[in-house]
Amino acid sequence: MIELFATIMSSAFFVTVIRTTTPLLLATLGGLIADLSGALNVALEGQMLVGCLTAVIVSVYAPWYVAVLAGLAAGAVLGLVMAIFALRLKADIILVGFAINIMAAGGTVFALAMATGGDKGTSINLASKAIPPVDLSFLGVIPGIGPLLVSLLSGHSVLSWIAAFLVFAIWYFLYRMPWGLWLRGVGEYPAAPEAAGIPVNAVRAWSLVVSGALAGLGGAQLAMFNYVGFARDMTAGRGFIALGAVLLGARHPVGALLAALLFGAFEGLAVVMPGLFADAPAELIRMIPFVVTILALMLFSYRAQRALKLRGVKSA
Amino acid sequence: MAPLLQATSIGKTYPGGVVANDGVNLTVSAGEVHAVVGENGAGKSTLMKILFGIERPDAGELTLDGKPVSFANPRDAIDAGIGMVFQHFSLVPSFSVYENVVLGSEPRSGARFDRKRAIEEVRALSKRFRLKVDPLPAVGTLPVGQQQRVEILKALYRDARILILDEPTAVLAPQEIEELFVAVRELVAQGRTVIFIAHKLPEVLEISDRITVMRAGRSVGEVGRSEITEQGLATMMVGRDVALRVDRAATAGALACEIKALWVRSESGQPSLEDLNLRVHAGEIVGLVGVEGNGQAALIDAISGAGPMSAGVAYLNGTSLGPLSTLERRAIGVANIPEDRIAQGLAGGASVAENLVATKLGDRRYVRRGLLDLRAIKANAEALIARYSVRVGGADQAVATLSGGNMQKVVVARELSEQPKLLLVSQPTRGVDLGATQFIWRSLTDARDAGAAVLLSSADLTELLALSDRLVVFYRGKLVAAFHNDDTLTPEVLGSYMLGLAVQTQEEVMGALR
Amino acid sequence: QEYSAENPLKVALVLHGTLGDKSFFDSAAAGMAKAQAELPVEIKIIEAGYDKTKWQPALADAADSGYDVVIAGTYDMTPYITELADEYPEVKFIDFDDSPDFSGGAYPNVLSIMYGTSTAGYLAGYAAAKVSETGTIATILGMEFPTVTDFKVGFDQGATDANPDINIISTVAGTFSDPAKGKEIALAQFGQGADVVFPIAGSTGIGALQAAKENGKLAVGVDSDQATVFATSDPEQAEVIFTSVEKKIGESLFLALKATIDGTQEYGKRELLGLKDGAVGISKNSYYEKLVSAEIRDEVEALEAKIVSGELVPNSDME
Amino acid sequence: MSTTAILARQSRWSTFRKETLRAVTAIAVALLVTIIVVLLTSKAPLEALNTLLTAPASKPRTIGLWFDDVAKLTVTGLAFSLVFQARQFALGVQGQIYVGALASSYVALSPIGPTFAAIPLGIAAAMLAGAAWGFIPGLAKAKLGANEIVSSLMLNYIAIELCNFLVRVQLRERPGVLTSLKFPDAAVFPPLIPGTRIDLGLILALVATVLVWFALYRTSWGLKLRLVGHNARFAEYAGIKSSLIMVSAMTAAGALGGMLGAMFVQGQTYGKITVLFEGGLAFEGILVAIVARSRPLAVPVVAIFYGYLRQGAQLMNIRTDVPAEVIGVVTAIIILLVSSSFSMPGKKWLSAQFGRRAQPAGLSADGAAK
Ligand SMILES: Nc1ncnc2c1ncn2[C@@H]1O[C@H](COP(=O)(O)OP(=O)(O)OP(=O)(O)O)[C@@H](O)[C@H]1O
Ligand SMILES: Nc1ncnc2c1ncn2[C@@H]1O[C@H](COP(=O)(O)OP(=O)(O)OP(=O)(O)O)[C@@H](O)[C@H]1O
Ligand SMILES: [Mg+2]
Ligand SMILES: [Mg+2]
Repeated sequence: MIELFATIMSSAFFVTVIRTTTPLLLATLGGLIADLSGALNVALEGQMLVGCLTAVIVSVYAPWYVAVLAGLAAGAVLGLVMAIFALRLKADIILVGFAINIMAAGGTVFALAMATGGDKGTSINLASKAIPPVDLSFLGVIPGIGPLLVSLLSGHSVLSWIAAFLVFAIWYFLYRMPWGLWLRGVGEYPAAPEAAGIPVNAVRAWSLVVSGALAGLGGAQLAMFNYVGFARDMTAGRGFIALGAVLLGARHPVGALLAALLFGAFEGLAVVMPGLFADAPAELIRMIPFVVTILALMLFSYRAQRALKLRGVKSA
Repeated sequence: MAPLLQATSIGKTYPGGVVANDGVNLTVSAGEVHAVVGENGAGKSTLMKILFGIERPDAGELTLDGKPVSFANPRDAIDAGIGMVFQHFSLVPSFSVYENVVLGSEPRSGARFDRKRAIEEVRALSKRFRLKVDPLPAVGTLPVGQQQRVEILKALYRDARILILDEPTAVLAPQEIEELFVAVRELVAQGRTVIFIAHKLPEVLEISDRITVMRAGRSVGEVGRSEITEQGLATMMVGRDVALRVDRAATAGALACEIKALWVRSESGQPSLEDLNLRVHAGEIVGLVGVEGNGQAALIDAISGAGPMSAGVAYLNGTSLGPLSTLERRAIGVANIPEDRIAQGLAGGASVAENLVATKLGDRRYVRRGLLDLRAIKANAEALIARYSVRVGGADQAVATLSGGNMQKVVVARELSEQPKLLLVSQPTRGVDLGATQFIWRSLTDARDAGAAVLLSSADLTELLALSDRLVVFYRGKLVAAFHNDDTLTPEVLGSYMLGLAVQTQEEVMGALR
Repeated sequence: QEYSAENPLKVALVLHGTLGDKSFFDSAAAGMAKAQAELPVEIKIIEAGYDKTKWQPALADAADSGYDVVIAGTYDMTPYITELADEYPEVKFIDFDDSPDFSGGAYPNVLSIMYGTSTAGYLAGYAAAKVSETGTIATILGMEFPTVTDFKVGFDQGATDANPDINIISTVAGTFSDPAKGKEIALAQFGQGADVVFPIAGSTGIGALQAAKENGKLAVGVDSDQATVFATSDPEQAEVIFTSVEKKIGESLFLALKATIDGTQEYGKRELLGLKDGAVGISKNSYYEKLVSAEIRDEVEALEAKIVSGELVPNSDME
Repeated sequence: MSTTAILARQSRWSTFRKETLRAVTAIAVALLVTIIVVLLTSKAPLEALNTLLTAPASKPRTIGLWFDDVAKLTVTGLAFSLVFQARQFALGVQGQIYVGALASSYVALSPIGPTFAAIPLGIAAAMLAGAAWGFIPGLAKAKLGANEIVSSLMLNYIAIELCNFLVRVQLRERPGVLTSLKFPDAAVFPPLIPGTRIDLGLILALVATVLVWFALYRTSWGLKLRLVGHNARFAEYAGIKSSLIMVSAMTAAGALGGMLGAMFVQGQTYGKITVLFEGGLAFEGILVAIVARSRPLAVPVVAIFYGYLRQGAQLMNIRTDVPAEVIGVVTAIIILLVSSSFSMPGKKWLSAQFGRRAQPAGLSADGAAK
């Protein structure tokens, strides 16, 4: 137990958690935008996966940042596809989401095989690039806390910093900018913004595009930093975890950050614990995050529920 | 002078085949208050939705300042200087008042939403047009009356030249209506034009300059206020002559419902009803007077079981209601016509028949050993549809496709189909047309004469005065006055108590509380 | 019966997964490619995918479609093979990496090929323990079933024989397709002092190899000579894989098909192929030479000889 | 009034016409896309298409596979329909399948296994386990307002890990093997048509269909459930315990999911339990339910068509050179196009209440011509 505690407190573990959290966080923010606009984006998984592959393939021929942008763009395109089918063609958005996931699962492998000349599993025959870590070792000169700061803050992916910034940016957008007001209005009660002359469907469409873009960005991080390269189904359910994180995070950017961190931390734990408790059944360890999520969800929603009642808001 | 806004031979058929408008003409000239009247389902709201670009007409044309226009969406209409207040509000519940007002045309500093300016502008606006409302709270927490002011502010904020008000008075207390009219006159004085829909003809005659009458999707005529009487208008609307008169209860019966020291506290703890003592007798209607949100609703909810009783007791014929569930209360004869039919009184997606039986799922006539008796349910529906002359395609049509007047009939029919012992009624004729109003009033008095004790809450003082045998006035959760209803009692008197300008002594109250 | 280019032996390889795992299935497919090139055969590779409900249908469909030989592998498929073997007696089945119970002359048309992977695993484990400087080494299992654990059983035994107080960290990833997770696991194991990692976990393991590369640790490849796989595309990666535990599925299948065509292959029996049959082994390539000192290599040679001679019999999960 | 009635009837008829027309065109376009994709990826496109379109019905064995899918798709479709009609978006069928399968496996491998009671008890145990798994998110939502999408998704993962664990340490045939022993014959559903996978499951599915339909449209519970689905506030006002209904709906759906679990492991498909045996079929129930508009009687019909497509694609993958992944892409495209003409129950009514602009009136002609 002490051992475990020591590990968790170690700066190495902190770094691991940041790394495991970043892709989740980006996807979660994507899910948040869509959810707040009233369009549940269950396609995060697929959008991430396509983001992964696109980033990897592009990174072979272009600098890393171009690859990252490519991953982002790929996700955005899928978001647009969702918008077209769900909003224009009135298909059910959950179905569209699942369809996109299925398509991504197959499509990525197919595309990978094309790109690598027949490799259907991994991109190890492609010399793909990585996102450079941000080196803050100069902080070391700071007397006393310097080394600690370095061990905590140095070496993270650029996208980790960007993701952290995005939490703030999205909060600012949602609660400090007119379009954020529009977006939340559209999500909560479309009749009002429509009567106010706001193009409801356009707002939803944009949210879906941005949502996909963020998921794609998460994919880029996963395939250019957490692991450098692509492998079939490498997102391994992270998109769905993100979906959970959105709601667990009480549909608020900061909540999303905390929820993503929680899941990230558990991903980290599930990795270190077997090493510490050799005889603890792996399955049960892998179960912990989901159990805790449910418990946390219950707790939060209970408090949220009461808060809402206290504010006396009727629609809930 | 040239008409400002002209609609000629507008036609509109909804998907589902309802012909809502069928060759409607409307001519509105600048600076006038133009009323549009007609029965429920006559097509007024549809016409307005067309003027505001929510619905697109299948036929006909619109001209503004003599130039033909067509609105693809509300934005176009707004840009053309048209504003609309819907009869079913379109406000985002969790947003604050000012956010709702400026939504879509927010004041900005750079890319930022300038909240300060928004709040100031809303304050200024509400001062200028005498529409008092605090910009800060979430609209979901406001009473309907205030929500509507928010809606009007919304339109004014986009400084609409033409303001459409779809049944604005339906939800207001007399004083509020006066305030509204003041605001409307203010608007006209400032050169704006108002299109005004209402079911209450006295209001129409008071505020409007010209009146267009609609019937069954057609415009059947346009008259000036001076050229017509209330009776004439009514006849024109309904096609027959209608009189709104009902007779008081002959004699009140035995004590039916007794409420002792009842307190109701909201989640946040502050009381919405304080130490209420009230007795209702079989065969009498007790009117609950008060501006919305002063305790009437809390009382009704507490009795019906929809809301909590924090302290105190309520008996119906000796049985204490407190411990009983909503269903058990219904079983011993409590019936309830709720304030908001769409949100609370009906399941829009379900069929009329299902809605009519929804409160009787414990009843052996319709449910035996958990199984539905579809024949009985259908029969029940058809009987009630006929008895209450609900305009509907059939018992299995979805309620959501009915016009509100007919929706209300469905609710009333369900609640009165069994003779209740205690009948709770809120806003029974809100937004309901003359014919239907007359009909519903008759139904209520019939129930009373059959021995029901009735608690009637309404924002419409004329209605209260017409129906009630006794009236009690609520202010800030307290019962501040009680009256026996006689011809000396006027809306003005009630109004002064409603607004807390006057308070009765304990003796006076007791005097009226037998 | 004579087989020729005109009248080839019709062979179906049914994979209960998909190609591209860079080890198990790809190796089998490689064997088929070789057969295609050198033998009068007509090959069809069927990827049944990871949905288990579709495995039996895929196999049945193959048996039903007039192939002479139907090949499938592991205990996942054995029950279906035995069931179909009785139903289609004229079809020959090859069941690699697992075996039905042949007792009482059952399944005369089934050939089972098993691999003594633990024997090769033993050698790798021995070498790993020797090259480890920290005295801590690690394994990563995709999931726990014999074809996977058999590597580990031998590996652990070899390691402990090399260094009685060696510390072996082991983690079950629970997935064969999450390289990011494999990488995290390996990083954590390095964090706990390991300096050699042996991932037996498909593309999850590829992630672990990458972790070794980026942290200057050593790794043992699995199934095929993974150093050579990376040699061209990612030299630094190859640089840290000092050997691989090879399970030459493709080769053994090729030989079985060849023998079948020559008519020398017996069916209705189980063949356990080990080091001496060259069906398993550890890769001795330039990296092995470079990263493993001469004397360690000699000790390994000695052990290999002992195992081949039967003097030393490592434990095994393949009963 | 009578004219309104006529109009109503007219409209119902023509909406039906419109719906079918849209569905047909969607399927046509979907096929077109499929053909193009196959032409692009296959050397023998005609053979591939032929397989896709005819193979499932070609042999008893393949027909067996097809109807095995139909049975399973029907049950998961029913489970989703049930919760959707109560406006709950619980996605827990997958988890319920696993716990259900575990429960029935314990029965089948117990001393009861070889007895006649193995099948009924196995099914019962599975349904209980599934019901429990559906009850948890229901309760969490009713009592705490915990979003059921998340809790049910999490419970899926938990159930899968639970199955992995128990199979590995307890139910396994021999150490290290992640499947159980074959169940005793008495514990395995008898095939209705020998040599195919068509077994008791198909009957269970049909019975379930009728039961769910009956429960929804002929019992007061069902009416309450639908009223809650339409407007929970109204239900409360009418004295219906909407939270109770929510929970019971999710629990009932859970029982169906559990039964599906038994159909998997006790059915001809396996006749034993193994890890990750479900292969994502559970979620395809969402598609079935939505396309069937959550109407129980429509569910099996949709399942028959979708199941055919599913098997056709699978056989195309097995027999032709069309790569496996392309199948996924094709299926996805088909889902997109078919779903384009359908929507969640109640959406129309909602948009009506929100006063959103209704789709262009395809009926104005009939309407005006009255
Ligand atoms: N979106 C819609 N879809 C189908 N039918 C509709 C729709 N909106 C209104 N209707 C029908 O069109 C007719 C006219 O409706 P409208 O709202 O214009 O009547 P109204 O004059 O506003 O009645 P009320 O006095 O009750 O407001 C009614 O029969 C109503 O049921
Ligand atoms: N999309 C729709 N489909 C079917 N009916 C609709 C639709 N939209 C509105 N309606 C019904 O048409 C009726 C008339 O529309 P409107 O919006 O004017 O409400 P209303 O009933 O007229 O208002 P009131 O309650 O004042 O009578 C409403 O009752 C509404 O329920
Ligand atoms: Mg109206
Ligand atoms: Mg109206």
